[in-house]
Amino acid sequence: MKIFNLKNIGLLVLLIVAVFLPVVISDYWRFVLTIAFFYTIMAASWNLLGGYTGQFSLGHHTFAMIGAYTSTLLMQKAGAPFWVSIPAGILLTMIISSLLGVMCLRIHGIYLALITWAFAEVVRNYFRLHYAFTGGDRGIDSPLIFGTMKPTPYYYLFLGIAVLAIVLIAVIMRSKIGYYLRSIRDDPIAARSMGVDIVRYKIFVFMVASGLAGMAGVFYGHSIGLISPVMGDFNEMAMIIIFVVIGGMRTQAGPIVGAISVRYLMELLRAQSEFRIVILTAIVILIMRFFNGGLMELFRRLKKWIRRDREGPVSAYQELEQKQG
Amino acid sequence: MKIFRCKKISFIFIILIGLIFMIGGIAPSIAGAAEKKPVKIGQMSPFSTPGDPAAGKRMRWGAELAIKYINEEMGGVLGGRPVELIVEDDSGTPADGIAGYRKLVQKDGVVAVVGQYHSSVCIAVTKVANDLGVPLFSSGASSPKITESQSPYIFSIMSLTPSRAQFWVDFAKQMGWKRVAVVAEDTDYGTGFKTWVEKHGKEAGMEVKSIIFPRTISDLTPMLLEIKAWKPELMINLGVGASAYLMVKQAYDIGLFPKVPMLASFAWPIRPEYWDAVGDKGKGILYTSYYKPGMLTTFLGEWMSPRYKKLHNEDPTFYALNVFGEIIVIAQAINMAQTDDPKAIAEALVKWPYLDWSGVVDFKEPQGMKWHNVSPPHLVLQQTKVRQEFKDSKLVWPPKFGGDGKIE
Amino acid sequence: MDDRSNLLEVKNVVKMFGGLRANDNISLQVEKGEIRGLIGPNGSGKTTLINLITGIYEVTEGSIHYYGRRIDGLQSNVIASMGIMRTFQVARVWRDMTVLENMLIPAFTQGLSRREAKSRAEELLDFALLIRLKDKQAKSLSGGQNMLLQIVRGFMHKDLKLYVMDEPFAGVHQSIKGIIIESIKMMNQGKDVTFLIVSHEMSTVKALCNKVTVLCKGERIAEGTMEEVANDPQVIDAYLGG
Amino acid sequence: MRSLSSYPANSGTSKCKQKEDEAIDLHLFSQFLITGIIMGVLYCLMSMGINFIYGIMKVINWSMGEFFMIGAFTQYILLTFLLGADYWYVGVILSALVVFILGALVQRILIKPMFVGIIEAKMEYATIVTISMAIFLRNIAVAIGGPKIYTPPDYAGPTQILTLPLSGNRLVAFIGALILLGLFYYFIKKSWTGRAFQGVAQNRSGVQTAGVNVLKYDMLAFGIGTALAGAGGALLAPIFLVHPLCGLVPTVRGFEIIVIAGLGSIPGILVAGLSLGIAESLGSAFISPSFVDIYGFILLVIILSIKPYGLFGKPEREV
Repeated sequence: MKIFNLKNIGLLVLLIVAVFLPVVISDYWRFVLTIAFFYTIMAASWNLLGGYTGQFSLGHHTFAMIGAYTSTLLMQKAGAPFWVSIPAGILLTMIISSLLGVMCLRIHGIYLALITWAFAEVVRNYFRLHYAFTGGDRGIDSPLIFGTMKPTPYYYLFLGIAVLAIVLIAVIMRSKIGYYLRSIRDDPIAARSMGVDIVRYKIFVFMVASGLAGMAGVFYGHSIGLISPVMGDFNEMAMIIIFVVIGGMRTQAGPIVGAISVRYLMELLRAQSEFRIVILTAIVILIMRFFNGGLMELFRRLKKWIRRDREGPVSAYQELEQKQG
Repeated sequence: MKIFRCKKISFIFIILIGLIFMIGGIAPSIAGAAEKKPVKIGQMSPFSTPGDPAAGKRMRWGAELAIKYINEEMGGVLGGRPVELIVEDDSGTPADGIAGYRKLVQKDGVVAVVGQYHSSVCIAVTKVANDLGVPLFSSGASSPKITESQSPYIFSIMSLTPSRAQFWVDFAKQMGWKRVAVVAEDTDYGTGFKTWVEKHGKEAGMEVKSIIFPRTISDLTPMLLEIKAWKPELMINLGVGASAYLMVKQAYDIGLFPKVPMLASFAWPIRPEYWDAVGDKGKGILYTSYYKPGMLTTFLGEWMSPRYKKLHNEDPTFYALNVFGEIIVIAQAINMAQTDDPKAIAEALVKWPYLDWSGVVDFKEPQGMKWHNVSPPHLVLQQTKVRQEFKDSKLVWPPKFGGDGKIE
Repeated sequence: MDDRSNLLEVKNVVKMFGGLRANDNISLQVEKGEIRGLIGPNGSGKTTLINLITGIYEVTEGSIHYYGRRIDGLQSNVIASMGIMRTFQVARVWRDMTVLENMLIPAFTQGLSRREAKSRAEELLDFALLIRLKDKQAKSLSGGQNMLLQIVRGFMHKDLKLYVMDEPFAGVHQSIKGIIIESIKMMNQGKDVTFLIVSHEMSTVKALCNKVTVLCKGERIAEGTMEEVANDPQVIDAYLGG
Repeated sequence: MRSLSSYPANSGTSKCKQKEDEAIDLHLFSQFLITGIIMGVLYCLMSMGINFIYGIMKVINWSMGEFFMIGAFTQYILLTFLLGADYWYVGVILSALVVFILGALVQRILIKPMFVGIIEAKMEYATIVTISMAIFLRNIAVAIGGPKIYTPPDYAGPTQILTLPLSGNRLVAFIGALILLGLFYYFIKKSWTGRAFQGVAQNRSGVQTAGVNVLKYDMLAFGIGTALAGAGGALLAPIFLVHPLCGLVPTVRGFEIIVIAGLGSIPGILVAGLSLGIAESLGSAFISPSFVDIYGFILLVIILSIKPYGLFGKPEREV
């Protein structure tokens, strides 16, 4: 594959646009985009876990929360500096997620969803109820990593880690591991029979995805300035799913497109705040029901339509016959 | 910081303020400011989950009435410029709150933001307010941490947790109660009060037992059974919404209430929905209020209450009144500052006293949590009959407003 | 130890599902280089036995040996890496992956490099006449093509020793069946791969297998060449008497 | 009128007091136990619906709490505007019927495509769709129902069970839940339709080849499952009050119960429901009532680490 093909050039142009965008937009939009980048990481990493690997976790948001709280509490209660607390937060999420991953190994499908959901609820309740330590519902002040509330540095920070996360996920998906992960989702029994060590890769993907979520959460806390148990609310998980489904599940660009476009839409719909979540969930239901594939599928069909590539797929069987003939 | 409540003094004061306020309204029009561009005021409250949409909606009802009052009765601000309300949702999420505040300030160009309800959001937004310099009003967030930040742009007309807790402890002490039970929800509202009642109660030599329950609870019987076994002399109900009503109902069912008096943390027992929920079981409940009908409120409060009741079929809640009052205070401050520059308005807010629904507000800048905080007075009232109107409630405490210190 | 007699040895295996004995005291020996048929009426426990050998089920009693080493209780991916591949009755291909990707995974798990795996996969696909479909998703293939893909996928294992096939000829088109038989013969003679084939198609089994084992109601009732077995009264009884 | 407390000061010998405490504890304990059992049965109703739907369609309906909420709102509207307080039992039946129709419609429109070959990843589809539906319905209710909390009139006056003074509503709901569970059990075990359901639950494709229209049964099953939740909502309306989030706790408990019990097991539900109710009240009695939401989860984690598919659940045969 050539490095300078059209797709890569397009991505480079997008990146350059993203880097220079803050010059032309206001602080408000910079902040909105910062949050959108946070959700991009969450959505992309959940897509790796729930989309590609089929580990339908409903506790992904909780890892962001654990990361954010670990780092903040370390700084607030133990006086740790950033360079200790941030890696510690990410590390702890990876450890907890791999433990949860081990526990969930023996189960799959709907049980995994139920158990990760239960885990999320326990953690959220803990942070709410142990308020003397965690600040409870009021939340806890998280030291700002750049010492200011101005969004520009955080914009670049989140742009950086989002690109990092996306590249990491892209590398994983293009490596042999990526093949294994997809085979595990598609048919775990066949994968095992063909020699894929599904135990190992399930834990691996759980750890990587949750670690990415933890990283996003840690930086999220340090750029908002205050974290509260709302981070662990089930609504957050639903939002992640909404981003992924609207963008396009099991596509690499889907979560990115989904997170950014839906966050943008949500900002536009601020005036109808009571209905925006209603609208979004209605869109998700419609997409799932009638148009599986989300925005990326729409783009693909558009592209196909523009290229007038309307030749229907030759029946695979016919093709075989032709070859034989 | 302090409101003059004694009738004579405050009556004179109110007239005085009213005069200033009218002059303030007329002055710019005399100066001939001809532009009629609307002045925008923002309200940012929770309107969707995980926030508390019930609170947000009621505050919005108050805010809409305030805008109506300013445009119709006051004739706008700065000599006839109409006021426009821009409503934002913070969904109880700090990040959404920051985004909403930034949008209100940087996109819509509001001169002040009212309606903060969740303490977590309010604390986070205060940090941005420091940068952007647009006044932010906490209308329902009672954490002392908000005003302790001493930000020049944070204002709160709200009884803060420690002072209300102190008031309850004083009340219990005067009634001779030594064992006080606190049943509180796990929000900042509940846990904050639990902490402060325990602290002040201990100082007053009382025994305090407190139980925290999850906000979405539907069965409080286990907590209430434990409270019952502890044999309290007063029980403070720190629920909000459904859980508060459930607590009354279930306490009655297990024989805890009304044997043990129950004190509601704010004036929800005057709502019709309370009586729908609890029926006859709710008789005799004590509640905390900030004014009593018939007591002197300002003409603003008199104007607002009946209209609110007509529109929404219930008495205005404290938060609704509060948002109403705050917007009118902002309008006055705009007139006093004679500009729609937010920083000038913030300065004006501190410089002069203003009139809100209940009396005079005067933001002072002392050290600690009383920074820019105007705390209304506290009263304890009792519903002695089923479906008793607010105005017929029995005033129990304190004596300086005519409370006799007796409960039925 | 004699290598030939010991490639696969199933010793007194019992498998219980709840109260049901799916496999009852089955013993079986497969020699290296053999093409063994495994036949029997429906519900006689053939698929269960295959699932036991490949580690999908755990045996209740008894043991399974491969090259003298016990393999029951091992994870199926470990068993696969020892050189035992299998196919499923209903073709289990990865439907959302392309034909080529389907082929690559067994090679990757055995440590083949990307380039090696790809050239090998293309070679095999070419042989199986699937090469033109290599970039199509597996779910767009016909049932027979999926079965074929599933079978050649197993050949991607770099040192395949034993290939266990569950009904490879069921419901496939005549031309595809030809390719399958051809590939089995080629791998058996060229690469010395041993086959254990479950099938209902007596004529094919007869043409392909030198020895067959007959199961009925979870028990092994006969073993021998097709002619021997066909004349066994027990076997006739099993097929006719039901 | 009283202005001062009549509560006696702490006096008397310590021994005497200790004895008194013990007596109180026993009394308290029995009260906790009774509350636990009552709540346990009420939670069972909820999880029975989830479980039934799962049994037939292998779909978890995450929006069950919202059907509960719709049932409660329907009951409130019926009692306030149509029937009046005395005919609350008619209201319960009508609410269940309304929710049944709604549930069947939802199944027809959203869940059915799973079984006619349109949707590939079934579990994923069902989870995403029902979660979205839950949030959709909840926020619609917030927007329409507004901030108010509604309560239908009481069903019965206060009573007493053994040592526990109890509201009549709770007793009515308890008995109503038992009747509903009994009827449901009878329906499943004895009626022809019920047996067909059992068949579908055990072997879908087998029943289909035997000429039973499985899709029709799916629709019926979804309707019945949601109707159980709707009836629960109507029964519990005066206890849990009626507001957009009133279905939240019953759903959470419902899910805990089915995970503890293992999916697809009816007796398991009863055992798990009761043990959850009791665990909650015992946890409240001996540890702290604040963590009442967490006890169920702890029970769940303990049971899952011993039996990953729940007390009565079995892993499905995969090959």
